[in-house]
Amino acid sequence: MSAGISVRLVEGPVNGDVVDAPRGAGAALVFEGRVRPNEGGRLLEALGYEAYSPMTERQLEQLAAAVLEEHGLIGLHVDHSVGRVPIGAMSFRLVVHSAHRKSGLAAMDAFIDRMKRDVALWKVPVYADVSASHGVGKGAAGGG
Amino acid sequence: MSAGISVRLVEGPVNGDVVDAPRGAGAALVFEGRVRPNEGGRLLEALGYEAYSPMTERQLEQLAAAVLEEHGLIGLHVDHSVGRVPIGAMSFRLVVHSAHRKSGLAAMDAFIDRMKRDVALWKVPVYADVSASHGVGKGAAGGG
Amino acid sequence: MTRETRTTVRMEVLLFGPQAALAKVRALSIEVVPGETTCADALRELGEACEFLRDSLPASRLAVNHALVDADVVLRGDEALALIGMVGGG
Amino acid sequence: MTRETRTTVRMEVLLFGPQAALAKVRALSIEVVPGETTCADALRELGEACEFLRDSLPASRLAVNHALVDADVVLRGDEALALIGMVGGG
Repeated sequence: MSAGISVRLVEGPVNGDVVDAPRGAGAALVFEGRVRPNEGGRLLEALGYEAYSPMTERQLEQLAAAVLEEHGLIGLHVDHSVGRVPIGAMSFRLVVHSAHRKSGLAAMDAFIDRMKRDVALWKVPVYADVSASHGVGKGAAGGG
Repeated sequence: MSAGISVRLVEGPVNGDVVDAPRGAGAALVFEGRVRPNEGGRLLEALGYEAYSPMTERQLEQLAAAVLEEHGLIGLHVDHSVGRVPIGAMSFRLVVHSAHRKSGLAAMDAFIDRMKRDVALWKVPVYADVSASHGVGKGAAGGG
Repeated sequence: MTRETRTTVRMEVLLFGPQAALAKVRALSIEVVPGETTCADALRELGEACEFLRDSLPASRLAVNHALVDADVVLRGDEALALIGMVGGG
Repeated sequence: MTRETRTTVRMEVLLFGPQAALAKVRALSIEVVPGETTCADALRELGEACEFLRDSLPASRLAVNHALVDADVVLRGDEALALIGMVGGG
């Protein structure tokens, strides 16, 4: 799909090609979030991401539709990791297609702010200086 | 080069791989500007870009260094077309690597605003409804 | 003094991310009176069931059947419940 | 009345983009008095050499040896000149 909206939760790091810009999109913006090597001064090994399906996907789709409408975008495409993402790897990618740059940049900022505030996605640090994860039982991250 | 600054003027459409994000860059932002099918209601066939080498490259490098410094970025990479770019093709790509998203988005907006205002780059529409370009002599776009 | 007989059910509330880490469990069980207990009540119950959650509850909401609902929504007793707090994707 | 003899030289000013399109040429020649003519004078000369440029000159600057310089900078007569106006990359 090149126009419109897409939302994908991906097990592990985000990869794969970026959605092509449809004709008429003067501006294509791609944001890639990667796991940084440290958090609060402590060295990280990875981040563990959790989602609550299908609520998380629904929220992302609703947010995508709202931001698309509010900013008059041509397309908005979200990929987000679930599970373990090692440092340096991509955990989140947002692609915004718009006629003009300003609306695309504003939409990108708004989407990410609202995603971080409202959407059922969680991150749990896996520190490099402890052998095991902080652990709350194994498997089943995100209830499906 | 993955960290720091790079500036390239490219004959024709911009293509090729995006510079990889260096370790420590939590946010990688890519802006791609493409030639839109119309301008001021008239159908376009292409845009012709002109530069004035080496002034244009120097200005882009100075602007990149200034924005990198002002926004505390990790990297800033610019590709810009010179010559004919057909509609739908990429004429400009800006890659910003930063520790955090907000500084990356602000830097991207600032760089593009200042580039459009100050840098010796020109665009001349090639309309679809005239057989030849509006023409001011051939070749030598941009004096080198 | 009158004595009422009220049916209560126990409902599971799923926990995620930092709140699951704080509580050290992936779900907590709370007592609910169908047709009476509100989401606000349920959040209070969670705080009683696990003191480590209390600080984060004021900024948390309950998801009922995978949708965020207002605090005054009354539970029927058969819904899927999850605590949505301390979120932070990206 | 005194009569001065002043050396004048003709200098080429490169034009680009929409300004080249307006002027229908890629360069215009102006008369410069070395050590006396300023960039502001040179811009005025360009307006006289080509009326189609006049509207865009107030928002244009002169590049001297590939650098933007202030309007009061005096020309030596051997520099590379270009009119930098109506820019718009991206």
